[in-house]
Amino acid sequence: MSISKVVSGVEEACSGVEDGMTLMLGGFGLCGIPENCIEQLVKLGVKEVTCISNNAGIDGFGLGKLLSGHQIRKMISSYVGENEEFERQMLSGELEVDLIPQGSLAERCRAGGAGIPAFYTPAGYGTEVAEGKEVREFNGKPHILESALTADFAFVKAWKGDVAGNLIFKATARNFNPMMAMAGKITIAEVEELVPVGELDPNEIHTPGIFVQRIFQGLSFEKRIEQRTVRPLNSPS
Amino acid sequence: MSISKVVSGVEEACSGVEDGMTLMLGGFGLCGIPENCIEQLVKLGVKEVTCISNNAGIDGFGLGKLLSGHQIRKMISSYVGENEEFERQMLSGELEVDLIPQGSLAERCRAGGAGIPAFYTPAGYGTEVAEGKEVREFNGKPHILESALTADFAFVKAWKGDVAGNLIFKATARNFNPMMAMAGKITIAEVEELVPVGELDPNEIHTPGIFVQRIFQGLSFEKRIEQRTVRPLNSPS
Amino acid sequence: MLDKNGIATRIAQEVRDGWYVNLGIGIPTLVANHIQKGMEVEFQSENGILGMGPFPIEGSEDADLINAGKQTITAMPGAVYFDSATSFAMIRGRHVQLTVLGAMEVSSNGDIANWKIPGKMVKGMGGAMDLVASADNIVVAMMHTNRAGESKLLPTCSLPLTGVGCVKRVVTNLAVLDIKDGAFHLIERAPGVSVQEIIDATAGELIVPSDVPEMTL
Amino acid sequence: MLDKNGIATRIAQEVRDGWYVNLGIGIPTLVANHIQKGMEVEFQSENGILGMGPFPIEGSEDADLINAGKQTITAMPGAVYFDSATSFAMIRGRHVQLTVLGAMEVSSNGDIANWKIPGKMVKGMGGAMDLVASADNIVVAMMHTNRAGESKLLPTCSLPLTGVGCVKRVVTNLAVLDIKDGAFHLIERAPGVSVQEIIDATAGELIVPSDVPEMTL
Repeated sequence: MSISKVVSGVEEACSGVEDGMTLMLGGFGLCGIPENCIEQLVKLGVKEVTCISNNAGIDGFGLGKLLSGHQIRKMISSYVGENEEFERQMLSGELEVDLIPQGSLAERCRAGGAGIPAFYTPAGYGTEVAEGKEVREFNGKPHILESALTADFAFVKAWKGDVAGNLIFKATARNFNPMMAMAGKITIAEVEELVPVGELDPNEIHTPGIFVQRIFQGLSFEKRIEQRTVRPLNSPS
Repeated sequence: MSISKVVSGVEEACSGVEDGMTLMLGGFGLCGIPENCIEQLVKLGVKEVTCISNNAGIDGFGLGKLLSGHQIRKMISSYVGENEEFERQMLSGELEVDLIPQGSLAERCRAGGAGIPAFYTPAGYGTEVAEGKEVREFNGKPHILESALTADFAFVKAWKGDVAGNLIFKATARNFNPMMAMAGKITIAEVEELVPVGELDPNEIHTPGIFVQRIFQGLSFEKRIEQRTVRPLNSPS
Repeated sequence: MLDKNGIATRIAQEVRDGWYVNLGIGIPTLVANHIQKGMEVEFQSENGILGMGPFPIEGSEDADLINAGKQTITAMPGAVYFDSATSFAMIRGRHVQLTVLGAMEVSSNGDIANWKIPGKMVKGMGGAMDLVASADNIVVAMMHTNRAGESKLLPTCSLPLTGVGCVKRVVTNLAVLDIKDGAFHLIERAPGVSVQEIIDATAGELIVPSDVPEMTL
Repeated sequence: MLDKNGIATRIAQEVRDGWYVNLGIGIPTLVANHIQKGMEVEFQSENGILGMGPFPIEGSEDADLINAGKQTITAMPGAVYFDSATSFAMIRGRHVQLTVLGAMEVSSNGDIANWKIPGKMVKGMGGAMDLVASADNIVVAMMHTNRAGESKLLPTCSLPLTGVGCVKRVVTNLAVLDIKDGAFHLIERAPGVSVQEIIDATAGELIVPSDVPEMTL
């Protein structure tokens, strides 16, 4: 009999999040971010948290909301443009920032979830990123040792999810969500559509429910677009 | 415009395989093995190959066929029971065998395809598997350093595949196939159903076509069952 | 004294609501049949399924749907398939709460040997080394003695190891034993088995409390 | 002298049939518009798509379908979506044949800087460090000089590096240059640009052959 992960809503989902914790948040830019949980974190007013997220949202949306409330002590990200308040807090020293290559960030989350404490990658060799890290040559090429990342809570956003916590993401909204789901001690999934067990094809699931501790039907997803680029009707592709 | 990977059949697919090469073969037991390509390797009579495969087939089927023709110099596997000829060749020293933990085998293939030359794992610490390998403690627990595996050719078997080389596997026939597809310098996919591009949902693909160099419609899949376990009709589940 | 199903029945009592469980080949596989009704438990098979169900109805078996013992199986509602790297990410990453596996030898410091008899039998470790290196709860299911009547609970393993210091609990046809501080601790006797029989069949150091309850099955 | 589209047109000539190509933000993105018709090429965007198509028809844009520049896009027939770990497995594992990206500075030994101006601008490296550390073919697309008129082709980079010794070719508004043996090698002039103009705009060591053909676009 499958293990139910359903909680009543975002309040129950986010219970237990405390000041000073390390949180992972899925998404790339504003695409595939856990909007409901971010709202709740703002409401809860948790402080001094470390956020692991590829980006930091934009001013006034996504993680930008936590930033403007000075709730974040440290960000671990790969790209933090598009956010003036972020830049201000970083340059003034209010916010600690650890910038790491995007591929290393993804792989470090996966490693954290997969019980691999460390691995070697060529990314960042010879740059600031390599400072203080072990360098070793493999096949005549220098690599640096990167360590696993885990989090007290991981917040992910999926398209469909079932009661057992199995998740399917849509298009490029998948991005960091599957790895962060693996790496959270407690992983919370908010989904656009929550379905009974048996409705998802077991062959089509992206994140197995074993990685998810709590799941709920998200509400009023805004799904904001950062760069709306279009071509006119009847234009050649 | 998508990149076509289609070849005419198993002969063209296996062209370029030479004596002494390292080959990866997907499958777990006889489930999800590249039957057509194995037949062709027997026909080609390539010798002294190193085979990386979780299992070694059974007497007279799967890799057992390459074994009985003494085509294999070395096997890299995790479990090789169910095969008397294998055991005979190994104990007599005709066949070199490198047994490694199943999870390390899967991860080493993935690492090979993902440009990660080495990683740490707790599996095998304190056992024969750790002999000659670096040991390092992380979080107070000893881990061993495992290196990436790659192959000159990787042979995988999928359920559906499209012209661009995108693959979908069925149920537990997925097993090692996706990681080996990543780790082959040339990856050959034989599929039960070859479809035009656009027929597979881009959200449901297990192995992106970028990892596949050649694809063809496989013929007369036997899909033998090793342990046929059933319960009678009307039995309680 | 327990038969194989008895051992499996006793091990099923170790399973807690909400746990993901990996069952090895042999006696461990039988544990699935003895889980308390209504309990939310999912079985992982390391070849790539979570939510493994019973054997298929005759005629509906599918060559593409097997467990780690290569047996044809079914999938329960809510099941999911995945590749071997993801499967061992679950195991190595400690997402599976309980591992039950067989053994040829277990030592009083928690070492386990179950994959090789030098010069005689080399089937390979399969997923066992990953499982024992990572699981928080490892229960060994085995006969207390081998076919020659020799104890399989030893001061040190004589066979090549599968893992070191990892086994927490052993359930045999004679007893339930915990391993801690370098010794076996007798926890329960199998029905009709005396403490002396267990002492006689255990080669490794055995701590016997004053009261050793009989299992309730 | 080339404009941005001119640079993109010239870089499109570097693309070979059957290649997977990653295009960075800015000028590199434009390369997609200039690929020779009928060529089998697929564009990878590191946020998780292979087979990226043009921008969507107005009104059909999807917040869940974007490229690494966060622009709404479409998917071509044969496209596939994947997670970020798989995306960088493709990149790190050298399955992508060509990477085109912008730069603030390039040095004559192939170093590149494009992610940080200390004390002023820190947007982060995004996927650039993974891309330059692994790609076999890295082409930099940029203006030859910055807004202050200073050369961006230097003996050594002054800004924090993105990667070391990795850039093979640079295409600017003035020229195509290869990097080898610690120097820039002038390969082609942009239409109407003299060799002397290129020499004047290049701060790093520049090797000029006796004949420097003009680009054919």
